[in-house]
Amino acid sequence: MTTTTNQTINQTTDWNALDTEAFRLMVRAFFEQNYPAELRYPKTRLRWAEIKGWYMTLSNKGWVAPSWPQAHGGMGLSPEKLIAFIEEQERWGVGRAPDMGITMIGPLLIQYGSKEQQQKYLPKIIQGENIWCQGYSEPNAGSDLASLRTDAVEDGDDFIINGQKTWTTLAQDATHIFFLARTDKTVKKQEGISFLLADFTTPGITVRPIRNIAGHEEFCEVFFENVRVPKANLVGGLNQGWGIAKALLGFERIFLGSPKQSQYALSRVEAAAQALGLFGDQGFVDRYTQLQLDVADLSALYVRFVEQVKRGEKLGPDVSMLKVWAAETFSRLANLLVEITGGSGAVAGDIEVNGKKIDVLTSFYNARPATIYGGSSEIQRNILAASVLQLRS
Amino acid sequence: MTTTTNQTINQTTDWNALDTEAFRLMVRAFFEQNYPAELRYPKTRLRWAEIKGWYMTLSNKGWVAPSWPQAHGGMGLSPEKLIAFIEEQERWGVGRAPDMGITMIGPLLIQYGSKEQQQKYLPKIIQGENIWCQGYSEPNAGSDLASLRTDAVEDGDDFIINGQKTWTTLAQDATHIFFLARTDKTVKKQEGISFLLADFTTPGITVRPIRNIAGHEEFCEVFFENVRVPKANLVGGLNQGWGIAKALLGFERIFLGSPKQSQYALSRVEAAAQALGLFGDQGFVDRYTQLQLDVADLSALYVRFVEQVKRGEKLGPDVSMLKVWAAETFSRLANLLVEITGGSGAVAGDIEVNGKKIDVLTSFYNARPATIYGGSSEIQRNILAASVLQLRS
Amino acid sequence: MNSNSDHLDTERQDNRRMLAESAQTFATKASPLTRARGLRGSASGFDRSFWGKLAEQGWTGLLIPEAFAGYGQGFGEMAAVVSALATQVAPEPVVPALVFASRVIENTGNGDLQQQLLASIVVGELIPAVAWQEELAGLQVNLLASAVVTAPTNSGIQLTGEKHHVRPGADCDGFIVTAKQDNGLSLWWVPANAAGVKVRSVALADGTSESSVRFDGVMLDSSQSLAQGDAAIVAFTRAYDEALVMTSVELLALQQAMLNMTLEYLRTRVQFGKPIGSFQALQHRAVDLLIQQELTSAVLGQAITLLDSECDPVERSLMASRIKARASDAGLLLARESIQLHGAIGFTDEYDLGLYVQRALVLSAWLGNAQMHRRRYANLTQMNTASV
Amino acid sequence: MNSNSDHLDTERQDNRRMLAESAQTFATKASPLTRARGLRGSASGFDRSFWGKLAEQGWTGLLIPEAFAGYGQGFGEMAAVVSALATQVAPEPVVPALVFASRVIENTGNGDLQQQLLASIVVGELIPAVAWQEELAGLQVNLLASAVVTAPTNSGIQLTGEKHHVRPGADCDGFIVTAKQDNGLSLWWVPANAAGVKVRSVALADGTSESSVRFDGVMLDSSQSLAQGDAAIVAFTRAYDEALVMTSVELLALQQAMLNMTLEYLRTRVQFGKPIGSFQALQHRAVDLLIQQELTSAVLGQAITLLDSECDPVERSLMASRIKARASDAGLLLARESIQLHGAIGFTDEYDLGLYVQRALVLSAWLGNAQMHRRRYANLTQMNTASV
Repeated sequence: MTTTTNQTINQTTDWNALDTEAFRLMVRAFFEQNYPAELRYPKTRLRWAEIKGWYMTLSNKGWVAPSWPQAHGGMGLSPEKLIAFIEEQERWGVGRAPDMGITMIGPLLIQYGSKEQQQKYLPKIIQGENIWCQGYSEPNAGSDLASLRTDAVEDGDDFIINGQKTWTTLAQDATHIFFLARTDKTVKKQEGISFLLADFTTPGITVRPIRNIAGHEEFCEVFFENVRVPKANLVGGLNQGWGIAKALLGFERIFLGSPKQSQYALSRVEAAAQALGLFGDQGFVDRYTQLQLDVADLSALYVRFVEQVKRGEKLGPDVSMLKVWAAETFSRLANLLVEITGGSGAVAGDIEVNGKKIDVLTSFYNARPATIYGGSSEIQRNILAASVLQLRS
Repeated sequence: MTTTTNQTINQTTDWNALDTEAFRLMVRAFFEQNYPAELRYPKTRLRWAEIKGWYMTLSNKGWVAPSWPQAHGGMGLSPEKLIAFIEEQERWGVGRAPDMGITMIGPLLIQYGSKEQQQKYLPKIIQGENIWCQGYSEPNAGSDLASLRTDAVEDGDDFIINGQKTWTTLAQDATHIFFLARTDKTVKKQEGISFLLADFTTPGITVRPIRNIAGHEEFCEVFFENVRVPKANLVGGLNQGWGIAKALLGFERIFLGSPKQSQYALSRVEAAAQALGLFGDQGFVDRYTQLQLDVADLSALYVRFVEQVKRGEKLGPDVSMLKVWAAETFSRLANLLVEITGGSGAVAGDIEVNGKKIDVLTSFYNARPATIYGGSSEIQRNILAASVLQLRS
Repeated sequence: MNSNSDHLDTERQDNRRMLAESAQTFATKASPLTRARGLRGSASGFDRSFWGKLAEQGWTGLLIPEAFAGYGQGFGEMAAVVSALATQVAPEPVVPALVFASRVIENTGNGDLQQQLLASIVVGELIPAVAWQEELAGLQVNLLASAVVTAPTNSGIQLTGEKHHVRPGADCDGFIVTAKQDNGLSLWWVPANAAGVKVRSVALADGTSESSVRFDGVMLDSSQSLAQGDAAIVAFTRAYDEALVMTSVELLALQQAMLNMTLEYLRTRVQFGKPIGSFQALQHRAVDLLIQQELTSAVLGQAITLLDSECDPVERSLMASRIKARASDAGLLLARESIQLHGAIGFTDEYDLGLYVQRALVLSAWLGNAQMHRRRYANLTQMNTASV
Repeated sequence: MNSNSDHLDTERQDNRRMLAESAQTFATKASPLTRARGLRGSASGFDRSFWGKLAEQGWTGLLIPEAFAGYGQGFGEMAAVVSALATQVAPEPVVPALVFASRVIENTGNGDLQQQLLASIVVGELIPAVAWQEELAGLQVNLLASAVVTAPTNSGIQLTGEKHHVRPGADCDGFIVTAKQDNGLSLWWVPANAAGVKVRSVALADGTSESSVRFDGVMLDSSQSLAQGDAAIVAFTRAYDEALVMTSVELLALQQAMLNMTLEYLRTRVQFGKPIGSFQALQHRAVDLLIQQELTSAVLGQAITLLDSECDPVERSLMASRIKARASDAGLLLARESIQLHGAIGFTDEYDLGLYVQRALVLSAWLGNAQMHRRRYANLTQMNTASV
């Protein structure tokens, strides 16, 4: 890996000085020229083996951490530039790498980590040597995350960890995990939680992939059995974990409400309908148009929040409405796709509709976690009711 | 009023000995020959002045109290016969008279009333001399009926009543009211309630009609200001009111879930669609068919509960699902009617669609209370969740 | 398209904000809900003297260019006024007369007539209406005229036929009539008192009225012609689309008023020992109303910006139908659900919620309801032409 | 119509209850969910030896008249068996072979062929399938054949074309093929191993398969003809409608299984210190699922009674499409909402909910989904004829 030289060069470029449109076109051209065609618009999350090449391409270019400060090897993009960067990724159908290092633990260490932690971990994220995953959820702590039970007991210079994490995205590809553990059982449940880091080579850690009903293994269980984690791996102070984890909820939340997933599903419905000759069927056209406008109006709402971020304003709890509408619009589109393909609506894999290949059930399956992960539609509605509508429970 | 002779004759007829089909045809013929044509399918509740003639016709025939025992001047119908009787009313569009005397207080006095109360009140209900209304709801006791505040304080041989009832159906046409009042404030709220009767000529009672947004006055407020009600008007024991009121929830509850209102709205949609030539519009036909099947399937569910009643079984809390589906199907039909009539969908009163008269907003307005009164859809869902699904709050 | 609002200069943004505030202050004071309530079912359904106050505020000429003695403001400014009045359920035909009719006139080419009509509108003397809609046929909006035709006679041109859903339904001074002519559509100015004009007023749910207007061989001369052929279609379609967006402004204001009343009720109404707004099922339904309101608001922001910019007519029509569809559906949903979440009280006439509900019924239907505008959107997408 | 069940004599009602109980006992024991899980994606997707057990139970001949060595039971009895197996997600093609195909054969007139096929079905040796569906075109179900035609040749009759969505998709012994002929529809029996038959198996969501079957000039002789013309339409339509109702029986069983699992989860899963089933928003959604399940159940009761009575063919088709529409929509709704109410666990393969969800996906699509059956219902209502 000979990335260092390149990075040093790029770290000095002031991307924010560029006109946003010029920046956008530059990024677009790079994606179009360099992103592997066969990986465009992946139907499921890509595995590290598939996307590693692209990660390293970005790393070599110095573009792998667009949001990080240049001092740490990032591009130091302003919110406006960062949004353009991500919009161009979505536009070209660039797949998500296992990006917890870039989007989550990196920024967190930059803000709360010690110098030693920063020096130890950040370069290896940039270089693609360490792949991180996030250990928050547990079997009995899903929507109610604060009730987590994974135990961290002090023992000399270490914590001894026992417990289980679940729904850990792509843990089977990770080298490290950042996670929440209970370090004090005597206080209110949010107050006894610490934020820790662990290397997967530490004895006592087991990773078990979970197969989903679509037949994919995007998520894992991670088991900790008497795992020794050095106290040096504590981030931001004992029992401060809950606040730190919450602080990570930055403006990236709007991407949970991006219209891209719905737009892609709409394009699948359109393709199927064209192949089936349904645009002459008023019954179909009525329903298609309604969903088409649901997607268009989702985009308008999305733009409103994006503008807010661009103006440098913080996102409020109202951004939750974006995720609710995005996920549920996507789900309605997936239902329509199943419906119009009739008997083929239950076929696994691609179907051929009058010569056109369409994967019907991918949207149906993808729509299921869309309303569950990242805060289920129910949790988002709770947030909106309490924090926006001032309706107290 | 020369009703007595007829009644005596009819009271001896054993209607239940007739074949149900023969009974049905007999009832049908009577309705068709005697019910005033101009009152068929009334759009709103009929006032006493409008329906009195019909009430007296039934009274003279001995048919005004189909469910009461013959000993009290009723027809003594079995559930099966009673359902046939009511179905024929619905089939012919026979309007509801102010019928709280027949359907509510009559059966209640027969079951819980004293001999004196029965003798004093029942004949006058049969003869159309007393018109009753029901005073349950209060401004602060709607869905939460048990929190009612109307006060009944013992004073010698009387109770002195102070308080206010609301949503009292057609109180402006009534001569008497049966109502719930608090007789003990020191116990749990359901346990301190008594069931009382009052004559509207008693000093201190004021009735004020409430106009609804459709411009009608179906409901009233009833104010009690130091009203003296004799203790003889207490039904079923002091502080026993809650149990008595609940006991009134008999199998008549299924009529809250009758498909007739939806069937009528469907016929309005059909008429409008015919006039507008919409049966060649696949978009309309798709939505029409879906609602048509919602109504048809409602009927199937209704029949299932009717069969249960006919077999002499008690209705369980699951009957609530009938009311939810009936009211919400009706509401969806009302929405469709507004939608297909376009610019005319906001016109007050009848509109003429290519020569055909259609009252669009009547269904829209009627659909509003349908999901509120008689236990709102939300309360019905609470009941179903708790008592059928065993989901505890 | 959506970024124009970013580039609005700060001064204009400030002015717009001040206008919105002063419009709201005026409307709240001069048009309390009791006024709206009292005018329901009255002869004209609105108050001509109040119209004079609107003229005093300069709002009757707000959109009209300075060349016609108006104030030459944009739709962003007009929206501020429209929204404030809608919040008070003011029954005056602001959008029908000052947007729809006024903009048709402004978009057409008859200089003398145009000048004269616009000048009278600015000072508040003239309340015009557009008479364009004919017998309902199917779920499409049809901007072309067919029933009303003009036939040259010895003495001039004759107008015959009937128009429906004309707002204001009474106390209106004249009509812009769409008519079929050999060369396509034509637009005519017909004073309300012209011989052969018969106005039949029809009561609407909100206590205002619309009218069906018969033209029985009304004699016209060329001085009454506003536009012919393609020019007529372009002028009419543009004004129609602008009226759709401004009607959506009213619908959003109604949505907000209904949601606010409902939230207030949910927070304060106690049943089973706690505010009913603490019940999760009701909370989630309120959230769904919020989402619809905010979708309306987000799309409306883009639509107003578009109206104030140079844009492709088809793009404008697509946006106008799109926002009218969303605003109408959301308006009706808010209306139904607000009543449901209130329970019985929400259905009573004396409670103010009904004022908003009834107005929402009227405005969601006016100029074509949600379903009709989704179909127009679909047709425009397929045809990609501005002619319908 | 609906009152027939009242008049079922008590003995038959008792027998039916006993059959339902014994079928459920058998299914639970002989076909645990682990069996269904293990067979997913296997060569045939089901277990031929289990078919033998069904034959031992007498269920392969349950519907077949005694004249054909069957047990001559009604659809009420068949429903008890179908439901019990569906509850266990048994992958065997009971409805495709023992209702759809078997009833086509029974409804047709070729005595020898009929006798021979039915006898083999009764003993569990023959698993037939109906090959009728062609390339999808629009949202209608089309019971008439077009792609497959028979042409008389020197040596006999030739069958050419392709059929889709044939269940079972593998390990099937022969096909009843609908074909277009001069005199309308014709029905043919084609053994799976006949020359020119090419079966392409397609994996379905639930781990079973369907097939696309090509007939490349398959030679037929008249002994393979099951029915021609109107008789073919009548026989086929009736069996199709019966299969719709019995598929709805399966869908109801799946709905009940999903709702039960979901309720159990809601009662026991604790978050925020209480069972999630105590949250009102989730309670109300569970109630909506209950209502859909009970609507399915109520209509299904009427539909089964109708199948077991003499009735007008159009009435039967209307009822069959009506129940398939309700059962399919409710099945999909239950599937989606059950996953949602479970949260992440509901989406995992190792949790049993997915077995029901995937089967519901397959059965709601099979023989036409809800939307297609609503359209068939509308067409039948308008045409009032039994031919489609």
